[in-house]
Amino acid sequence: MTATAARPRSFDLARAADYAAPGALVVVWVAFFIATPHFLTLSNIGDLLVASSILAVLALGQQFAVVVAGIDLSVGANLPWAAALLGATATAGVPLGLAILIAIAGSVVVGLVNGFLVGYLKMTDFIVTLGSLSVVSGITLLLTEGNTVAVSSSFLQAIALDGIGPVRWFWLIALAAAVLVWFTLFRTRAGTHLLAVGGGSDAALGSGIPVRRVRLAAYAASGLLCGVAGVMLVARNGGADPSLQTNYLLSSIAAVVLGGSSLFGGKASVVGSVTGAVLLTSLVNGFTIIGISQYFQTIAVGAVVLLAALLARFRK
Amino acid sequence: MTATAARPRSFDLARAADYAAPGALVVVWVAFFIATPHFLTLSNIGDLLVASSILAVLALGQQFAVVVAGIDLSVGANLPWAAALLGATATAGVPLGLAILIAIAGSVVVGLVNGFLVGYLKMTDFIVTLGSLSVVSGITLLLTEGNTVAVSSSFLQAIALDGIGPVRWFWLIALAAAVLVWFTLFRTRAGTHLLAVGGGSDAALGSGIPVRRVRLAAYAASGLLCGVAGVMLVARNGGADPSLQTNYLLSSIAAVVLGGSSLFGGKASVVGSVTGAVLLTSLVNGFTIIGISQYFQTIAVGAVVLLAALLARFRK
Amino acid sequence: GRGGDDAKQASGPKIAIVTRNFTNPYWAALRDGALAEGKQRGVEVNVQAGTSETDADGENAKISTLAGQGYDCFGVVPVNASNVITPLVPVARAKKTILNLDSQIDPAASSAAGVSYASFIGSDNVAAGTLAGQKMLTALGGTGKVVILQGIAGEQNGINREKGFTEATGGKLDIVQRAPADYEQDKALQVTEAILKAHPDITGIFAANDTMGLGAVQAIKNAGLAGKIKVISVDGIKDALASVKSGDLYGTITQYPYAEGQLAVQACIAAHSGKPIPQRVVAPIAFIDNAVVDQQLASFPKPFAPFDNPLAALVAG
Amino acid sequence: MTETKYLIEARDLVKSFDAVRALDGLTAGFAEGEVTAIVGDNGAGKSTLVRCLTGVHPPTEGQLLFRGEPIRLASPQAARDLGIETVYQDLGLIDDLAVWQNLFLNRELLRPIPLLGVLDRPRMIRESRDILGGLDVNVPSVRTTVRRMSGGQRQSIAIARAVTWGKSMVIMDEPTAALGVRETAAVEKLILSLRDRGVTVLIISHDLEQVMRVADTVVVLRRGRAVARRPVADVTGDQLVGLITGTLSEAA
Amino acid sequence: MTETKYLIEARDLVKSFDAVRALDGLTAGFAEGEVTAIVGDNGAGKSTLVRCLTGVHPPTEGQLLFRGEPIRLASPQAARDLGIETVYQDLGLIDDLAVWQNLFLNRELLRPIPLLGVLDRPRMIRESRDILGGLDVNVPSVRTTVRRMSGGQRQSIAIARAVTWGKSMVIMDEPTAALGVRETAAVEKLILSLRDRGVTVLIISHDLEQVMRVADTVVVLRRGRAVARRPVADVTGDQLVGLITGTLSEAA
Ligand SMILES: Nc1ncnc2c1ncn2[C@@H]1O[C@H](COP(=O)(O)OP(=O)(O)OP(=O)(O)O)[C@@H](O)[C@H]1O
Ligand SMILES: Nc1ncnc2c1ncn2[C@@H]1O[C@H](COP(=O)(O)OP(=O)(O)OP(=O)(O)O)[C@@H](O)[C@H]1O
Ligand SMILES: O[C@@H]1[C@@H](O)[C@H](O)OC[C@H]1O
Ligand SMILES: [Mg+2]
Ligand SMILES: [Mg+2]
Repeated sequence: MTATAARPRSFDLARAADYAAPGALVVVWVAFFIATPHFLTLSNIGDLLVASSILAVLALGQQFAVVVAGIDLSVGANLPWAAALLGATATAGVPLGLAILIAIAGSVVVGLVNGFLVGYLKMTDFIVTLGSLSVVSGITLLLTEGNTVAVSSSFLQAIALDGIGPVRWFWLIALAAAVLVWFTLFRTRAGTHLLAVGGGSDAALGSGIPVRRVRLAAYAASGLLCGVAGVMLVARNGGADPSLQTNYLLSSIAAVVLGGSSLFGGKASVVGSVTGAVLLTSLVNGFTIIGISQYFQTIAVGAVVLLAALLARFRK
Repeated sequence: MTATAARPRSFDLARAADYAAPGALVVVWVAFFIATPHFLTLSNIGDLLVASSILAVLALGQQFAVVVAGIDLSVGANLPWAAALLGATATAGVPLGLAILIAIAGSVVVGLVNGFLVGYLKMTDFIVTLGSLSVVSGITLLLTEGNTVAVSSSFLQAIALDGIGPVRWFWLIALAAAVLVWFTLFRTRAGTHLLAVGGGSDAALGSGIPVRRVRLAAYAASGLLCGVAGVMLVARNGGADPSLQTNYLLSSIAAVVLGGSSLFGGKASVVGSVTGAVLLTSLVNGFTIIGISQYFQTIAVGAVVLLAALLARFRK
Repeated sequence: GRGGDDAKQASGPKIAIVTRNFTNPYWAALRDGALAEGKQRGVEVNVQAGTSETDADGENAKISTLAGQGYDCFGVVPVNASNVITPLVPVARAKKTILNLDSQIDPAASSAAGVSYASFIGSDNVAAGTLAGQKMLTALGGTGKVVILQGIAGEQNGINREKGFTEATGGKLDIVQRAPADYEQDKALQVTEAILKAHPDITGIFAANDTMGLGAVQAIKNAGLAGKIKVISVDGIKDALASVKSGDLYGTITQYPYAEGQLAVQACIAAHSGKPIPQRVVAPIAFIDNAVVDQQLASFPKPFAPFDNPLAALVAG
Repeated sequence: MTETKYLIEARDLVKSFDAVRALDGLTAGFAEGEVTAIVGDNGAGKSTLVRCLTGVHPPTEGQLLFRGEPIRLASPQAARDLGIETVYQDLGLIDDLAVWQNLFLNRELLRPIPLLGVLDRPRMIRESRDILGGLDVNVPSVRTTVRRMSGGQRQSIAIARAVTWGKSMVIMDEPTAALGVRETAAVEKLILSLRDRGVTVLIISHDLEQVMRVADTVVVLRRGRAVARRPVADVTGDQLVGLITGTLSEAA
Repeated sequence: MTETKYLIEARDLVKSFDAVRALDGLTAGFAEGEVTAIVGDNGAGKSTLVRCLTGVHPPTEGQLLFRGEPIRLASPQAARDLGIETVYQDLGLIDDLAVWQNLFLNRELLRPIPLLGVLDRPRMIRESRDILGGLDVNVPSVRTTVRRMSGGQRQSIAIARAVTWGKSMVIMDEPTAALGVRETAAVEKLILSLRDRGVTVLIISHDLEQVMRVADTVVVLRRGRAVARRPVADVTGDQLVGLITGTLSEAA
């Protein structure tokens, strides 16, 4: 008997996870829509998506670490590091384009170091990236002496505010990142190897995949996207804040996990991660518009995260 | 041929991990001893161990979540929650002993909820505890209206400062917790089941172990120890601060991982986790005494964490 | 003196100062002021900190560590009203001088624990909030809708500032929303954006610190409402001054942490030489708007206007 | 069929996984005190049947009877409570636990201290050595974790565990697949001695000669259904192959 | 021994794991173009030998020769580069990847776009169907992940992969342990056709009849040493059993 060819594609369970986060997002949006007329307006959703873009790009980076069964805690420091590099170089008179490249390169270096320690020295991902979180944060503070650095560039400001017609640049950056990551993971050989290393590193090694190099690449990719997010952060805030971004760190992992990826590796969902990022950002946005108080907002955000996870759990 | 009986015990690889963190600790202590005469004094080591106790108890709790291949992020909020409960009840005139029990019970409840969601509803540990981190933090803030509650109890203060002769109460509490956790994990049936569930939940289920209940118990135990740590925190801080303790959250996981436990579950090292906690605390203490600047301190702490992990990696 | 011998007096006190963190420019300025003053007066000053605004126990560990290291004088900025009391007990028992810096430590709990402070040197955060409220009233012509951006939940200085602002504007300004932004620029930006959707008609924002103020200003610019909404925040960090100068931020209440740091060192020296120091030294606060920002920038991080320093005479020479 | 007394019986069992019907209306009984072999192609549904019989999977449709009474097995523990022990195809060992811990998993021997559940480690270690010694199993030490053991060593441990605890029935899913000649012979001897002790045995095997050697009855599965049930004495190896592949057909 | 031309040869190989010497001075050669079977008790060191031959484990001591030349296999990729493919005892499949992805793992077919490494998915899916069809393997769909496949289905996929890519040598560690009658016959046919194509085959098996059916030469391992090497034609099953268990002894 030969392999039965024609099974409906929908059987592919791994893909179902892609639709849990979007489902939760729809529920949340509808709830906010019912609660306030100010939520589902073109302008608010536009801004909301812009606000989500940074977290989305960060989550896409985190996705690389997670897919090889790792975790990248260093984003909490790598993000302000890229921002500070951009701030410091731009302030020192380096042409903006070059400054942006330096910032991104700086983040890639952090990713490479993480990847080297995890991949080649086989150190535990959690500790490696926690250690580099601390080291990089210290270096950033040294660089800036703890001060925020203002970067007034009309180019960066335009990126944060403008777009092509109604389509904002930030959306396009996040979209481009998502498409690229999706393509890399699911349509290239490198992606297959990332999934294989995360799914079973012994088996991957046995098939000749250079497991160490693949791990290195995963963390480097996380660093790269973190650098891009850092530049976006500067564009949006008009400057660089050197302090640790624990929020972004936890949220980036949360977005990936809400999106349906397993922290045990081997599975990835690009749509999921991006939607996870939009979902988390929507909560802050929606609850702020509704105007619920500080303490209740904290409770509500947590409760919705739990509900979304529950929804994801009971997906088909 | 019958099972060869007499193999040297040292072959038991799992135990080797126990000695990596102590090894790193010795190296760090010796380094500080060489750097400054003020480090390895009786009084400083005494204080250092007191300062480590809260983190150690917290790490022992985290150990339970980690051993079942989980993670408990909620400690960041559960800790202030216990503290706030103690503060609120003590202020309201509840006798101190009862107030302490209420505080610990409150933390156990958080653990039970986490455990229910993870064990029975099979939701992802990371998201569940991240969600409850937020929810519990909000409830704590509501309870205290955001204010710090001073608890001036000479009993609690004595616990934080005094002891039996040179032996401080805090050490004894941490030691008792460690012995209990060690005994539970390695000398009771419950412990075997925890290790089994973490080592392979399908196999554990197949052997009839009530996997869901074991997971529930793991998170409840994490909550319990978190409650104890919360009471210690109040004793040491003279009151309850309702704000989120992200530091403790990351450090408790770091201590467990530095101690040699795998985040993929099934392995535990009590000695390791406690030493991990002492190690992390020693770094801050030592660098403070040496008086290196804060930013360099941040870098140095990260670097030493990386080195310790490297050492653990190259253990026998 | 407190049994201090003359030789020690000549060498000056060893001073330890512990604050919350150095990632907030505010505390970095306090450190710089203390270190500069120590250098100028030739005394040893060690400034340490925890890791965040709410790292109560991290700060405690620093105090405990330093307590055993032979410092003569401790200046402590608490994270909250009670966290530093217990670790200070051994310091008090050793009869070292303790100064309470910046934020008030609970007096009742302190005396119950046997800890007393030679002096409180700090600014009044309720007063800062009140001043901000008054300036906001003036800026808006006495009426209008405003929003408050709150700091990290549970952080006491922010709570006090909010309180002062609310009292000062009560019955006059309509506070349409109090929104948490965690002392973070990016979060303040995001939150302000959302608020502008629900309340496009607000004319003022009070941010509990400058970092959030900068985020709010950015959101207002992004929404094309520059000039229509006045933002006042607290701290007087350099970036905020620059923003005031460029006309984005309406004003900032500067609290001079740098001066606080200097005062702390002066108080330690005075106490060490046995001079009685005042129970309470209120560090200056000032409202910096476009009118005085140049002066302030010129004298940064010191106050641009002289203030009444009761310690100056004690350490003169 | 004659009126055999079944220990456990499946009626019209269906088990679907999404689009796949692994069991498709299977009816079969396993006679008390006998050795029954289940044979069938890869993917025929043998392991799925085992998992239904032992409470791992709830069946999508159909019924199970134990000693003639309808039962619902809510969990593997429920099956264990009936005295049914299983060697799963994936063995069900915990890699990071020692051999003795795996042998006594969820059957831990406790010290006579009430409530605390304190392990009697020396006794379990001692008894583990006896159990493995009795089964002729060659492992470096019962104190070693099973992680790096050879395929055969692992299988032997899993079998030893089931045999030790199975009171009414022992189910083995391809128990000798990874075993050497000598170990295989030992397991076969064991199966017969289980039967002599009155324990019902269910064994899945692709080795038809083994089936002929140890089983009393053979049940043939094809595509999720039981297509034949025959006393081993009445069937030849070639006939079995025909029944498995479907070239020979018969109502169950 | 006559002067056989060995494709790969192990000389005085030692492999220790802490206290355990899994290989203890093993010397054996595998003749080019022949089917060699390795037999031995559980724990004799067969899988460890395979892992040394394929670059997974660096040997503790001793030497490997490939076509008479000393080699060091730094990684599994190095063995693959020599045209050696392996079916490991644990199969080496990635559970969350689809059947076709596993078949083409690290052998992905790419579209003719330079540098990017873009997968040619349709072609790999198509060829996967052909490969499995040719081997008579019954899987629900090549697009399904292998996670929930039956033991036999998984083994078939692993074998199909090795056979497809093995140019000079295919090593199979107990390849038919989980296979049904029909599938086993298919694999045995395959082994013979590999030999006909000039591919050297190394097969580990506990099924001595199978060994007699497919192998040219049999190597017996006992406690980490090769204790005998015999042409299959010259040996009986009983003799083999004797060599394995050690009741019959002979220098290799
Ligand atoms: N959990 C599951 N999810 C999806 N499909 C499954 C699952 N378990 C089994 N299947 C499918 O059900 C069918 C029967 O599988 P089963 O494991 O029962 O076969 P088997 O008869 O034991 O085969 P083998 O002899 O190869 O072990 C197979 O097609 C398999 O892919
Ligand atoms: N990675 C390892 N770490 C420790 N011990 C090992 C490791 N791999 C194998 N061993 C030990 O080496 C010995 C030989 O194992 P190996 O897997 O080579 O046996 P085998 O001949 O393949 O047995 P089987 O027929 O059961 O598969 C066994 O005692 C096993 O426990
Ligand atoms: O910036 C703030 C500072 O002004 C205050 O005193 O404490 C809280 C800080 O975040
Ligand atoms: Mg099966
Ligand atoms: Mg083997």
